[in-house]
Amino acid sequence: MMTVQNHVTAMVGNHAVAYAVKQAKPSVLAVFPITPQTTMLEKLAEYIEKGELKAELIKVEGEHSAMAAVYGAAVAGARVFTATSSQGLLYMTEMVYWVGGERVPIVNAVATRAIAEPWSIWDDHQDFFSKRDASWIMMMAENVQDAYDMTLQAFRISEDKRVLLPVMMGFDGFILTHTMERLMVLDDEIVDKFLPPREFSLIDFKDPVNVGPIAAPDDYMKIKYETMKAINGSKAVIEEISKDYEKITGRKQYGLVECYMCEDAEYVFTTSGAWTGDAREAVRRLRNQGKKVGLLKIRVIRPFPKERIKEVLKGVSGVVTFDREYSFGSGGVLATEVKASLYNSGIEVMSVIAGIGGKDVRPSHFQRVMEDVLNGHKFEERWLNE
Amino acid sequence: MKLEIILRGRGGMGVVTAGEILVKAAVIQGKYGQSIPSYGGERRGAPVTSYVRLSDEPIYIHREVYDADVVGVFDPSLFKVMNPLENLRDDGVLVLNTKTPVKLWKKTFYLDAVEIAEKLNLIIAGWRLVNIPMVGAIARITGVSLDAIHEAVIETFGGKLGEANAEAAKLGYEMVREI
Amino acid sequence: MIDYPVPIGRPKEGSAGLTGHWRVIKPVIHYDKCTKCRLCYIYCPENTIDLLEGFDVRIDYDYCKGCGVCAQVCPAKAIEMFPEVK
Amino acid sequence: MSELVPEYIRRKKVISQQHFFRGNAACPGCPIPKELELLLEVMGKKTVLVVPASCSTVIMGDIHGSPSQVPVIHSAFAASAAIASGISRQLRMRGDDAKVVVWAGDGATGDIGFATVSGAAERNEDIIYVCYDNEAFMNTGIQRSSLTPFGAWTTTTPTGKREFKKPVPFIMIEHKIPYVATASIAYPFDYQAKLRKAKDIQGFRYIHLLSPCPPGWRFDSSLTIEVAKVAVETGVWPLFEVVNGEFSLTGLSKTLLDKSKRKPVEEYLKLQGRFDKMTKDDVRAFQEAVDSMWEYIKQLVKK
Repeated sequence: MMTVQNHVTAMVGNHAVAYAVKQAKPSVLAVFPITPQTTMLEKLAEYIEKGELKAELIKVEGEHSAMAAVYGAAVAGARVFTATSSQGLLYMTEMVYWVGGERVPIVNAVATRAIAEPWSIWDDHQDFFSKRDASWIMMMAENVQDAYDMTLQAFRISEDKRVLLPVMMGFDGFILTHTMERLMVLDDEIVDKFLPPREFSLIDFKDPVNVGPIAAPDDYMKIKYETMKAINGSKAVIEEISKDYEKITGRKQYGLVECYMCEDAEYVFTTSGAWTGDAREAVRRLRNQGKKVGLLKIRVIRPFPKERIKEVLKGVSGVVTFDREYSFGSGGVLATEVKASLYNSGIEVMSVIAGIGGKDVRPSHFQRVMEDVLNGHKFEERWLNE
Repeated sequence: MKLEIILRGRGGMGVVTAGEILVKAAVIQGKYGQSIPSYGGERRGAPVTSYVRLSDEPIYIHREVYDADVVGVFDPSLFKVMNPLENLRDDGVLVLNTKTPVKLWKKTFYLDAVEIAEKLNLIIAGWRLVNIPMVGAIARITGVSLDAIHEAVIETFGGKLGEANAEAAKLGYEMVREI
Repeated sequence: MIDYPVPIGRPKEGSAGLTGHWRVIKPVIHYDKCTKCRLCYIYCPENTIDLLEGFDVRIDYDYCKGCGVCAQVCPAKAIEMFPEVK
Repeated sequence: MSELVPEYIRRKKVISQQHFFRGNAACPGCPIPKELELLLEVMGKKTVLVVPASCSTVIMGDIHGSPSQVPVIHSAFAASAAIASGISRQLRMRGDDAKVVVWAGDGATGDIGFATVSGAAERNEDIIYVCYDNEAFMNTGIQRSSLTPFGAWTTTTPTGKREFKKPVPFIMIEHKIPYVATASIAYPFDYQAKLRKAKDIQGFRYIHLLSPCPPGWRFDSSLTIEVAKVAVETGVWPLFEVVNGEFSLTGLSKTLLDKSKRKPVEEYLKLQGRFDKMTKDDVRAFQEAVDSMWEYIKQLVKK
């Protein structure tokens, strides 16, 4: 084992992400405050005012402009960062698609939160998953450490010449943004090596180009075909960067998915986000009772790791997906996509919808659902709303 | 060690900060910690809760504490508006900030954190800052080292305020008594 | 050169093709009446009038869309509009 | 056709330079290419244009070629002032003294993008914002905007607009930005002088340029310059600039404070088919609105 140069501290999620951003040395940030992201913005403003981060922080008048401003800066060659949540993410939606279409490297941290109406400031994943078709790479953090690690990896992935796509990092509102946990942070020099300065600009006065003009139908579809290839190709890059990061931290990283106690499992939970930890706890307790259960954490939502899912779930009898968002008129998003990934495999997929709008979910909820399944109570879709 | 703690007070008392200092202290001691504030549209004066986990092993769970080993009540008047002892285990410990000690649980500890705050002039906008003396008291009961608390407090507040609060933690640590 | 996976346009005369084909009426300069005031050059909305040495002007018929502004602004009435015969 | 050009003319060398290439997709008689030509002549090659959804989106060409010889960053309808803010900040970070110019229509400026423009102005972003005002959503086929004048026909005001034009240049003055000016394509040297001044100032600079649209305003394409000129002569479109809060009229408008010097608005209205349906009362109301604007201008001049 190589000597690892990092040190242990404790931070809340918002500050851990802000710290990673500081270490990534972006030159332009544009952020508009929204609960529960706000304390991250405040921390970033503090870093800049104290001179710890040399960057322009554009205090825009709304999220649409936040994404627009970082787009402009990214086009001009800046490493950029923005962050939002819920209504803010919806408000910037036009620009989310815009930057995805233009394939500009941008990192957007989304403190996941339910969407109005009715008003809710609490956590679910409806906002984050609503952006799944915008040609962004999308990752979900499990804990504060993950949010820190992912933020640094996100910049690398986004700017990789083989990828060139914006990256959205989701981390659960309040549950991670405001939770303080033990955190290993890397030394600045290590981060500098992992993340060299960005070299790429679309503004060159010797080669003036027209960025994002009209494309006729043939051109347009060709561009989208290339984007499809790039985002699918990014799976390998994400795994590669994850391995690289593992080397500098000495901590196990999981590129696209993580399987926890899957080996001989008969039934497996599938989750994404902070409640993966609660599911982990449930699996531990069930294993202690001799039950053959496991957990599949989907770390990367886009590109959806269908091949890996099929591979790691080979041999299990069934999967219980937990969705914290819902595609109304269809079903839980993970459930639908896991089902599609397992097409023709004979593995049964059961869908649980829970935690919507911050509704309480504890390890015991996971436990109870799994016990029901093991007792033969199968279902297609079940809402934990009692 | 695997401890689950609930801290209860009112918005503006520094309940969340108290939880975070316990976590920082645990990490300084090489352990794991987690502080989850109750989240909502909190307002100054309204009841606030902070959940804390301290452990020798990584903490996976990201939920509130339902079965606490320790409950810290920062303001005795909370008993008039809620049951602060909800979710405290039968063999759990109550730590109470009060001038008039009453045995409200099998294991009840108390200290006069207001007096400590006044003594050290830890008063902001009319509020006596009772949170750090409470941290000291809870550290004593849970076995978190006073040195680690000292370091965490200095790191959090810095400067003169850090020194005063470190002293407050020490006094809380020393003055807490079982009824 | 900027190397980028999403196509980006580069500067080009005639980005919309030979726009002279759009023309239905054509401006013709009567050089005998031209006073070299250059108003047509200044006002031509499409920038299709070239300024030549000696301050003469010349219409670039490849791109002139035949709007008629030049004839309208010419104080000497030296530019006449003729229907295109095609 | 070449026989119409005498041999000695045919042989002569070109001494002028194209700053914005001909043969672009603008309608015949559309002043936008000329307005950009004049702008780029002043601004030079180290300029970035930010163009929101508008006629200019089409004029800027496609992925196979653009008339612009400086970088163009296309923008969503409401985003241009924000995109320009981002570009400007990064140029500052990389120590580049290039200029960022937003080239936006009236809809992107006064309607959907209004909050964005106002936000960038309040932050005093280092950008030049030019609104080329053709007084309606022309690219989508002539729908009214908040900058369409009273009485004007559009496809969404088939009997004439009942509301008055939003006074965006005056609203921008209230933002207390370092530079605000109006211009008209009929007065290219006045327009270029203002661009030159704006170029040398730091902060948010706003230029509002009246840009007649032959199909949208219903006049013959040969009359673009005439219409833009009469707009100034009748006082409908005052030429002014405000440098660090100091207001002054420019060009012909300097002489128009006295109402008797201004041509009646009918002369402007009758040139354009879009005002055909106006009644006598409407024309009177239009005239009164112009006169009251000039009363307001009088106060600004006195300050």
